[in-house]
Amino acid sequence: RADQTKLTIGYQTVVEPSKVPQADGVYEKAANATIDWKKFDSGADVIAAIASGAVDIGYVGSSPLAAAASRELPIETIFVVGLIGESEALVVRNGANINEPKDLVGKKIAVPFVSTTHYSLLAALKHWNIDPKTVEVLNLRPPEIAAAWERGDIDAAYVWDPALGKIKENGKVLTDSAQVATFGAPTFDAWIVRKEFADAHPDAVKAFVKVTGQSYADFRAKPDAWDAKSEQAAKIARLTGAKVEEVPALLKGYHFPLLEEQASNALLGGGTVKAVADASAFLKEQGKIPAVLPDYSGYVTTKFVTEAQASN
Amino acid sequence: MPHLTLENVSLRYDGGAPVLSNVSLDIASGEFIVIVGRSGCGKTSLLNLAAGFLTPDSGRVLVDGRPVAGPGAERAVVFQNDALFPWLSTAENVAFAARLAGVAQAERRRQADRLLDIVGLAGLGDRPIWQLSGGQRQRVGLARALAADPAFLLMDEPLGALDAMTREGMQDLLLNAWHQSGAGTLLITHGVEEALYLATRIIVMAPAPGRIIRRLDVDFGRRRLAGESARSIKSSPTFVAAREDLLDSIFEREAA
Amino acid sequence: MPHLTLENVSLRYDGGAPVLSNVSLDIASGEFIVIVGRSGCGKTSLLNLAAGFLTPDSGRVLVDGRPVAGPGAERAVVFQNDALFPWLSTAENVAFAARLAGVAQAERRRQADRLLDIVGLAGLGDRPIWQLSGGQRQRVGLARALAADPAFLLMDEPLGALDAMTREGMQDLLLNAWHQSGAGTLLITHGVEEALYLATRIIVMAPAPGRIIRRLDVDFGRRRLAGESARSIKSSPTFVAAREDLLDSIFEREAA
Amino acid sequence: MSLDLAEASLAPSRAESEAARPPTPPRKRPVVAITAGLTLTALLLAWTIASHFRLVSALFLPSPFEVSRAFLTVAHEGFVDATLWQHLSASLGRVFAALVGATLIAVPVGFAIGSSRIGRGIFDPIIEFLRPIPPLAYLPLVIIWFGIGEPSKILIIGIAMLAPIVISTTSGVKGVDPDRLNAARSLGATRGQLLRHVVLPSALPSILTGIRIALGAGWSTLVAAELVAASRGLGFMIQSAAQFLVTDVVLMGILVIAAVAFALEAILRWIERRLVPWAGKA
Amino acid sequence: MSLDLAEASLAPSRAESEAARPPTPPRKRPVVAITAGLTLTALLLAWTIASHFRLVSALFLPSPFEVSRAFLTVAHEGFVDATLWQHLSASLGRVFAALVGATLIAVPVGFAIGSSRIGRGIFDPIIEFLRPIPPLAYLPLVIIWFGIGEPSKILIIGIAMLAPIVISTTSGVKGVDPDRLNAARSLGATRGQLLRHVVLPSALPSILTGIRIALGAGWSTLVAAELVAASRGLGFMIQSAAQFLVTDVVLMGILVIAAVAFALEAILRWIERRLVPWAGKA
Ligand SMILES: Nc1ncnc2c1ncn2[C@@H]1O[C@H](COP(=O)(O)OP(=O)(O)OP(=O)(O)O)[C@@H](O)[C@H]1O
Ligand SMILES: Nc1ncnc2c1ncn2[C@@H]1O[C@H](COP(=O)(O)OP(=O)(O)OP(=O)(O)O)[C@@H](O)[C@H]1O
Ligand SMILES: NCCS(=O)(=O)O
Ligand SMILES: [Mg+2]
Ligand SMILES: [Mg+2]
Repeated sequence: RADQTKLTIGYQTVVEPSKVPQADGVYEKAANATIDWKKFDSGADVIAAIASGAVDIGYVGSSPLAAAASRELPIETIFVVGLIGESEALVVRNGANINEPKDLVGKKIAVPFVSTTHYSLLAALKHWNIDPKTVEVLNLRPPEIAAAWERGDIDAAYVWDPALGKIKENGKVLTDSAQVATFGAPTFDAWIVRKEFADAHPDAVKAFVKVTGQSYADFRAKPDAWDAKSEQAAKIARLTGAKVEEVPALLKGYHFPLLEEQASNALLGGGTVKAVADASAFLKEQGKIPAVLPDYSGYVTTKFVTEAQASN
Repeated sequence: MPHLTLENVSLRYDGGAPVLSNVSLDIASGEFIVIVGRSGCGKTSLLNLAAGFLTPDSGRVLVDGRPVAGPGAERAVVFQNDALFPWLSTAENVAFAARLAGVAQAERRRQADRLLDIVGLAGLGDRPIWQLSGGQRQRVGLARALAADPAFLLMDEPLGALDAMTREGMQDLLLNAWHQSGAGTLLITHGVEEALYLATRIIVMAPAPGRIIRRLDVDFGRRRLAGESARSIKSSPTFVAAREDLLDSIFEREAA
Repeated sequence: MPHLTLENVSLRYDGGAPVLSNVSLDIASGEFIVIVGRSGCGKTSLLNLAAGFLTPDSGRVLVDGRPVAGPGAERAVVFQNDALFPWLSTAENVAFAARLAGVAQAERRRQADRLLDIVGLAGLGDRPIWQLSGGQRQRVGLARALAADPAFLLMDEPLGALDAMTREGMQDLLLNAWHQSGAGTLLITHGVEEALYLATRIIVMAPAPGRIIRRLDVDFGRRRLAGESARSIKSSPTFVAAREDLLDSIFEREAA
Repeated sequence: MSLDLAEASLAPSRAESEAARPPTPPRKRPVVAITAGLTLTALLLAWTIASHFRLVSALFLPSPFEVSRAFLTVAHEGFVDATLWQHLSASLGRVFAALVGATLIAVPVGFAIGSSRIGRGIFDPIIEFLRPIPPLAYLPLVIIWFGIGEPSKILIIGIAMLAPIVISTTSGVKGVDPDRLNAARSLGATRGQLLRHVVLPSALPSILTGIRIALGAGWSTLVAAELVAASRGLGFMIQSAAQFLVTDVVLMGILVIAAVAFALEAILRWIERRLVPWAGKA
Repeated sequence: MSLDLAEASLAPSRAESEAARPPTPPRKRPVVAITAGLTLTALLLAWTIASHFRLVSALFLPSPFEVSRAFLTVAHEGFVDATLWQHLSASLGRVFAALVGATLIAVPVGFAIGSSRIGRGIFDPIIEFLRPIPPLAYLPLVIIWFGIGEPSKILIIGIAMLAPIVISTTSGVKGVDPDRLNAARSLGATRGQLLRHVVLPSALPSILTGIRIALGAGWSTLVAAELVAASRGLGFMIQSAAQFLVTDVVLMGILVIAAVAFALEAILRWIERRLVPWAGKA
């Protein structure tokens, strides 16, 4: 079937509803495409893969998205996964003698660089008036964080599941992204597409958005049906590596917007652009990126959500 | 009769002092010319000019009156360090010129075997050359040079690396090869006895700049070819006297 | 009078064929013994036994009747490849034994300068040895050996790597050093003329297994010390005859 | 520490005499072999004891038994979605693809540098500039430029192989005995014939040595290349195992990597002996 | 491709004559220098044009100007919480710490292997086993054993440095001219004096060469060591920059790494010339 579109999707191990259609092969059917699903440990790796053309659609957090947009990487945000809440948290090791934020000074804190947790950590430190140079911020991917934690190499880590679940076993949460959002630094996850690909295969992208939106709607319709014994939970656990009994709770870590909410002013219709711009400004202030753009609206599009909704 | 002529040649290496200054030399078929002289006096440079590996800064190198432009198969060279090709068998080394000319394998082999026979290495054609002794390798080098049936044979200290006994044997081989091929021969050596024993004419060079300071006709080699023993030649008073005389020229010894 | 004696020594290297078989040799002060023989006949092995670098499988090595166990300062060695220490200056090379003995720097320097003077290298004490010519280096090696004022001087082809002219000069230096120090001297050479010119006694060795096949007393060296010119000695009929005779012994030449 | 002086002083002092003499005397070997055997036994024993009596936790030091079991398990059932054989062939595939590419580029470049002044002018500065940079320093750039797929990994490995082959080829070409060139010229060789009949065979031993060094360098780099976004390969396997703290697989992987490196070196040396038996002899 | 035959046939054919002759004839240099200059200019020009006219996006190929600006910015203001100088000194610090450690271990081990049969028996199998394993293959194991801190990074770099120094030292010690040993012995040297006055100075050039090679190997490994859990260092800097897609800092970092590698090599060569001026001469 040579006429089929070839689509490479980079996903992360975040617990969210679209893992179910992914597991069921729904995307392939809807887009009439052969899909190569690639697992990534963090948004920075997804961005690198998209930059080099190796991945067409990718799952990234707001921080890698802002960094990429600021570097004028030709991408568009096509679907907002949702605001990050308790699903990303800063955990401190039991016995590391960290009881309040200022105890972090001089400690080793691991984060995956560029990711939303990196961003949240920097924002939290700023909120607590802690100079980032006084703590040792280490760049580790989530699986490396889990291993380093087990060995006792790090004192704290700001990360997501499944690594988060592991380190909580002998650590306690100092803060999480829901709280950091109240410090004025909200983070969210989103699906992005390589512009070149979107121009060439708009139908495939539309189908992707539609299936994703449908899965969110399914979950929002009956969140309690996705319990630990459900087949949805089993599928999600298999693709993400999370423990199946924790999946229901993890699904509550986000607020998942429906397809019809996507184009609203709060999200792709305006809020997302502002959020990306804010995030970029913060990254610039932190010296992580050299410049910000005057306008980020070119990196967000409502085209696909609108069309997908229209075709419903 | 073929003549290889150096006419007033001078040479200096890039930017350096003159190495050869106004040297003239003629080699005819049937002659065995031996060059002696102290280290660095320009012997090798002279031979390289004759071979065509170098071009003189002034003066000319002629074969039968025609200037030469580079090496040619009529002037075969035998090198001190044999310069054989270790990736080829002994026979293929000998037949290298034929190989370049595209001669077929079987014919090459026939040619090589004939020459190996001449230099006393019959039956060693299939040996890798790195399994031959130093003396045997020099014979292969000689056979390779003779293979082209050259009009001239140019040899730069071909026996320098051999031990005393092997060397004596090779001297007789050279005499025979020269006698039978009739090639005009130019040989460089540090061995004064070797020079006297082989040459029809000895050329003594002096350094800084390299030049010819003496030409000396001798005939001990012909005595050897006529059947006289090496021992009786080398201990004859004329030989001993010539030897001392030659050493004096080379080292400009003050009579102590 | 010191004697260095090898008594019926035999040697084989691990598992190999015998290299020396039942060799006896005595070196007394004032003697200049020269060993000649074909390559591989065991000359170096013999010298290494005398120096104490090797131990014989049977037989004994004695100094004044007492068996030796290893090298000793009374038996100084001069090596073919000079074996100098390139990280030390010329003077420090000469005074190496003093350095080992903990002699102070200034005293070492005095000693070195005296010896450098003897070997004709006055003023070169501060030179790195890698800026010396081959002949100069051999002189330094000789000076280093003489520095210990040894009873015996053992030399393995010390002039082998030098060119003809330098070599002639060094021969006279060796004669003088031997004459003045009075050390019993053992020298290995491939040069038959060199042997005749220097020796009081020539030892001819033959290979497989290494053994002494001839001992020959000569006195050309004493004639040189008495003032006769090298040239007249080397072209005298007795010298030429002795030379041929010796070559015959070494190569067991069939009279051709 | 004792200085084996007897041994030292027996060694022939001149190069020529080397050929005529038997190899190293056999009488001395046992000492080395026995000590070596004892050392290895002692190490293995210490390892077994330390892990068996749990002096060190299995997390840190699995026993030799556990490591061999890991070998069998991974060989049959696999680890991180691929069997040992699949990991190994992924790694070997990358290294050989890189080797072919690097050789095809580096040998002609080496010839150009070694045999022509123009060639030296063009390529020498490039190679001299690239040579000192650790190939891993390119890693991020190569990822930005070429992505995280196979081409990037092969490219990184290939870059690591380039310099050794170019340098060896160059030195092989430059080191052609001028007498051999002159000999061929006076036997009538044209320039093309010189290159084909003299320069190429003369340089062959150097080229092969360069390839052997390059394989070693490439194998080193492979492990690093697989640290990033691989889904198969020995380097990926041990890295994943380390993240899950499956130390027996880590140790097993290291042993496999060592064995492969050893085998590659041995194979190349064998090829060298076959292809250029004269190397170092004439 | 043209074969510079004239040049080849002028080269002296015997080693001894080398010393007496002037260095390479100067008349030929210009061709190489001019071509080299042209090549470099052409490359720089192509780079400038490609980036200036945005034939390639700045994300992939920042212009030379942007790269130099990145150099100044990072030198003054820093990147990922440290200035260029701090990154550089973190990296250099690791390499030198590893160098000191590796030298302290490797030189005595090399002496033991080279000078005594027992030593060879003990250490040779260990070194021969470790040698072919790419140091990066140890990385996961070292992280499991020693964590992700500085010690692990230094250890990884040190391991990469061990084999070259041991091997060079061994070959230096084994290569001591037996005549020199014999000379010293017949001048009355004891075993200790032999080691100190003959073996050590004889082996010094080899040891220094080993250290030079080791520094190169260490510098290569450093970049990989810093890929994991560093918070400072050149390798960390370029990796972070790549993750933020700050390509100008990536390129700048590669150039700095190249320059440092180049400088280290040059410094070591200078030290060699100073410390062992006789090397290769006698
Ligand atoms: N390629 C070269 N470049 C520069 N100078 C050279 C070169 N070849 C030789 N010379 C110099 O030219 C002079 C003559 O050298 P040549 O090799 O012809 O001497 P020779 O008589 O053959 O010496 P030997 O007896 O040592 O072989 C010497 O001073 C030498 O240093
Ligand atoms: N270390 C060694 N191990 C084994 N065999 C050796 C060793 N040294 C010498 N031989 C052998 O012992 C024999 C005598 O060697 P030796 O070096 O004493 O001869 P030589 O007369 O000095 O030779 P040359 O004139 O070439 O110096 C030779 O056959 C040689 O191959
Ligand atoms: N929560 C998503 C993680 S990252 O894409 O920001 O790395
Ligand atoms: Mg010459
Ligand atoms: Mg000898």
